[in-house]
Amino acid sequence: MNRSFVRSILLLLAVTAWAVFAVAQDDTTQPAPADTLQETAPVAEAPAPATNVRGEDTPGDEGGSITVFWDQSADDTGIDAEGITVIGYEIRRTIDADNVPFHSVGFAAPGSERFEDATTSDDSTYYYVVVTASRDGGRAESDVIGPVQSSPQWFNTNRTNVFIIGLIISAAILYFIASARKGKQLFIRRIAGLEAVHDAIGRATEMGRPILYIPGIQDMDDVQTVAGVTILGYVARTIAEYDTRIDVPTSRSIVMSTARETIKAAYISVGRPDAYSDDAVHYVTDEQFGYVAAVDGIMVRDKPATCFYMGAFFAESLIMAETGNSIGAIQIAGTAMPAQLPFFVAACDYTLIGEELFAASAYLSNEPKQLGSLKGQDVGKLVAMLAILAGVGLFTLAQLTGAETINNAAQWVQDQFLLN
Amino acid sequence: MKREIPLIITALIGIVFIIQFFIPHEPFHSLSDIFSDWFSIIQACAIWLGALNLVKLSLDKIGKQGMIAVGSAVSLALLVAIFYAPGFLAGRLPLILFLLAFMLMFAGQYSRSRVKEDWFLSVSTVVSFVIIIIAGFAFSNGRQFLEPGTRFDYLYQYVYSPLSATMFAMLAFFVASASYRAFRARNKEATMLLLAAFFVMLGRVPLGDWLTSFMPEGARLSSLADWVMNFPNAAGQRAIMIGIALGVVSTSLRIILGIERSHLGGES
Amino acid sequence: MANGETKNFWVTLMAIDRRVIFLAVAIAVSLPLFLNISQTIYVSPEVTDLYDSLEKLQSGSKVLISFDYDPPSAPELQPMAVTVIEYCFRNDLKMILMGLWPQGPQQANQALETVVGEPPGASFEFNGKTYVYGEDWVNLGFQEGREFIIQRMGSSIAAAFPRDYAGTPVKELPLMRGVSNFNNIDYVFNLSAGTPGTVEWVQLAGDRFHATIGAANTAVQAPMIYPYYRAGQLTGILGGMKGAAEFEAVVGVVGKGTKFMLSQSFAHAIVILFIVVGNIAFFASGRKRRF
Amino acid sequence: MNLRPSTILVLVVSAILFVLSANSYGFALTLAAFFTLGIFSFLYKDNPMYKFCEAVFVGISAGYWFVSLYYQNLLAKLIDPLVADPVGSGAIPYYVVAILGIMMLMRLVPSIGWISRWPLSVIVGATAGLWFITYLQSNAMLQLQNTIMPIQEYAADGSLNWYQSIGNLTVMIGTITGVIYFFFSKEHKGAFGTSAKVGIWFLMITFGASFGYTVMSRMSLLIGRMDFLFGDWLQLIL
Repeated sequence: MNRSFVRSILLLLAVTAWAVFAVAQDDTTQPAPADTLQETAPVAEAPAPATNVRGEDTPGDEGGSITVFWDQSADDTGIDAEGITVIGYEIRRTIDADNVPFHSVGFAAPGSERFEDATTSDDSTYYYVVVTASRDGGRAESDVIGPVQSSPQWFNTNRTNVFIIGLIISAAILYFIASARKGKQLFIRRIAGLEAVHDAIGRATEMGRPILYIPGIQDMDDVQTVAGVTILGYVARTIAEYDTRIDVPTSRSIVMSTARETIKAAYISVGRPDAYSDDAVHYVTDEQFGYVAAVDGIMVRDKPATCFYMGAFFAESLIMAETGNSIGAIQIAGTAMPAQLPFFVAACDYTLIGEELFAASAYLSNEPKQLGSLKGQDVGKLVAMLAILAGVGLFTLAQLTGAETINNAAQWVQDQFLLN
Repeated sequence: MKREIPLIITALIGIVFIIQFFIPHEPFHSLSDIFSDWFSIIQACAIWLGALNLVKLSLDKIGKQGMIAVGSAVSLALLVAIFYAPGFLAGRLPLILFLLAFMLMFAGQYSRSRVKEDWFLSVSTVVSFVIIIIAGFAFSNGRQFLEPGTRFDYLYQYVYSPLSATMFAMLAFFVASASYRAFRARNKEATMLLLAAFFVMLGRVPLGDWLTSFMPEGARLSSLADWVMNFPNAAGQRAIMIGIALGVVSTSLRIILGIERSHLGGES
Repeated sequence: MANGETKNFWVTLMAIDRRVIFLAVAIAVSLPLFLNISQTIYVSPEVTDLYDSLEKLQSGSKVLISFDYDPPSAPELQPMAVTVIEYCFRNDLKMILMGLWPQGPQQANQALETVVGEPPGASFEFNGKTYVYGEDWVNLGFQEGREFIIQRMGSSIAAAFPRDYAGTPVKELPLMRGVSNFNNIDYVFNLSAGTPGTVEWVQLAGDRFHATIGAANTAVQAPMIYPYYRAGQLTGILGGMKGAAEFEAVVGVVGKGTKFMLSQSFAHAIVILFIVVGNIAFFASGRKRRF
Repeated sequence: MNLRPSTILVLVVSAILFVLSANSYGFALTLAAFFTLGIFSFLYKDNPMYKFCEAVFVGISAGYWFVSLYYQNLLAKLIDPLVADPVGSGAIPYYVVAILGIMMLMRLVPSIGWISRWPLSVIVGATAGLWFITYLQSNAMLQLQNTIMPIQEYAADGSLNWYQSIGNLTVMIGTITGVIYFFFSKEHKGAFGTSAKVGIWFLMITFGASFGYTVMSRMSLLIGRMDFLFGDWLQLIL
């Protein structure tokens, strides 16, 4: 049994102790006041009732919900209208129209024509009535409708379009991954800034100074960290050949172990496993500013010739880039955080913008899964561009010509991306 | 065991969340609710892990002298705690257990003092951590620990708030010095960035309208800034959003299908 | 020779100690705090839209206010929080306060205190009316779980927040009795400084559960949020301190947002000055790009 | 650091105990001001006071999360339900997640740290599943749907609304060229290359706007601190 194990057991012991402690403290519970539901007696002139009331099971849900539809009251003509002003609709329901009084389940604003009652039980049937209320206290009941029953569905048909689009993109990604794995060469365009990676490492070697590599401050579940660590693998292969020193401070312990394994693999792949040391990667702290302070300290002390920032960054981006600038390091950054990109673009020598970070990681790693995904994503982008061109073109044409069919076609294109 | 089970868990939970969106029927709804609660609890444990890691790391740095220092600080705090709350010993046994465990940890570290540098800072870190924990668990009315006036709230308002707010406020100075030294019209792209920044910065304060007050209402800097935000900015953000969305979709897919395994710690 | 001297001047200017810049910023920001110059605040459409959407709520409507920020972002967001709470009191809207950031509920309490003038306690008088905790407002506290909390609230708010911030079971609060999920919430107002924040509220509460959302954002976040507003996923945006000042202007309160705008003007002016001087020095010194 | 450890110990402990015991408002403000100035002192140069404040900050914030999460999350969501019903079938998920949570903490022990991959995979799987849908619908589909609109827009009186129409055209061109810039399957040459070039301009304008907003944000934070120092603490601003 090592010491750290004993320590952890003690900690757990303490945690359990708290649990018991805090639960033992009794809670003061307040008595609940009675439900107040006021009934307003119709004193004023009643508005026209809502007509054509329908009720049906809310489609595409998990049950427990009925949607009530109606046509607006004839007096529902806006809040500033002359005469009777409708201030809303009260939806009331009962389980037995003859024997049990109706009770309110909610209100709908003036001008609305539907209400979703999400408090039903799938086991009983309900009767509804829609009460139109006017500002002066007048009320008018619609016809009673029912029985209506709610039930769960097996597929939410409102979301068919999301399903199909998701399926198309997934299929494209999987297809390209499979073909890349079969050895098919997939073309990826040159990415400006990637050549600079090589030069920057060369510069550090010439100057005999270390390289600082920051894989962002997020954990391994963030896509950007994954890309950052992949690019680290490429950088590590190059430095293993040149014998340059690299320093990778991380803010997450899982990133630390992943980065260590990545660098180790790189040293092995160039045939120098003996030159690898775990010291290159070290965990600092999870705390954002504690981490930045430590990294700044490293920069000022070690004066790295080159700094890489590849991953997810927040406010610390500027502090790092500004400190790196002040020590005269070559800086290459890559992130998909839009708010931090301006600082990297302005303060670093090269910046991989947004998705370029992922593309660079695919390009450098040459892994089929990454290259294939990138291709699949490009299919998605192609669909997006075509949809915009087609939709906007058709809409504009429809407006110029006034043709109904073109407008319908444009509407169809647009509806494919509608959410329900 | 080390790899297969995590892969199965990932796939199972990921698929439930996707299916639940399309199939409202049970059991997917309840399953996704349970998994949401799990997420919340495990995430809390992960943050606890971060805090404990920090303490562990600081303890590693503290060394022999620091151990005595922190150990005594904790005992002293305990003594004061007893002094402040006479009923403390009776009602707060678990906390004392925790403190004892803590001190045992120090004792464990005591024998293997290594790095000596920065020990003072590490001591400060650990002591602050312990202080706020004691304040939160023993002196802040249990569950009502957030009520104004508790010790915990006190530490929040007068120590935590100023520290974190000032840390962020320092960025104002860095922004200024970065704009002086780094924001250069080096090429066409950088120039466009600068111009957009220029208009937005002026347009978002009354100063901008004051400078262009000779112009008609709709052509002042604030309207220009609004236009830039609503159209070119929205277009650029949309391009980035669409790109990132596709990136997230493909990575999620790879993770769920077990093609992407880097979160499990490297390949192989 | 003269040429050489000018060059030297620009080179010196470029290498100026950054502490000089720091000092200039500190003065530019502090000085206006002591001045009293009134500025006309132009209200942008996104703020008007947000205000209009709030105006549509009838008295008694339930507004969920999520405080997703911490003290560092308070200078920007706290004035908005104070204004929206005051608005809710004035218009008799019921408030459900919560936070996806741990510090959120405490910021909520501080904002209430600013509006009421004293710690709110279990009940208080405001504008001659008595407000009672649990009936007129509740503070649900904080829950860890990022967007999964919103997802959970979509099926049951009481499951996502079993107890309020003081440990009272949420089911025992009268205000929460008729509230099971987003169907019973009339408006969601989100004060956000990052992740989790507005993006998550839009993606889940808005797009999935059809809640009406208004967003108050730090200025850093705002540009990312504009596309959602353009696309109608948000009723409006309050962006940064300017947004706070505009919101105060439409609601008709004079708060910190308005007060700080002068400092903001000065600060922007000095940053612009730095950029201009920096660029002049850069070109005048004839420095080439460094690679 | 030439101070003897014991001296510093006494200083630190007494200072912090003072914090715990004193509730006086004036003292509290001075304490807050001390930490504010301590951090700002870094702007002059790195110094022990800044380092101390930094160390306190790291410890306090870790402890803050620790306490908050315990009461609001672990106690309310895990322990309460278990105490209320420790044997029913509804308790099973809570036992499972309790075990997963403990597995997470096992990372503190390097030799069995790998077990934390189990709870980690719950986090990763749930995030992947939820994001797959939310990003697809909110960031891709809805944004597309809203880019698809007629370019020309008419005012109420039937005349062309130039402001809006030019804006719509800009949004369309900017979105398409921006997406082209992020298109990796084709070399940026010819008309495609030109479009990509236009795309990068839009991106730069976007970054410029973000930058302008960020400056605004950061300056607000500083204004907030200055207001605290001169207003709340020194009471110089009325």
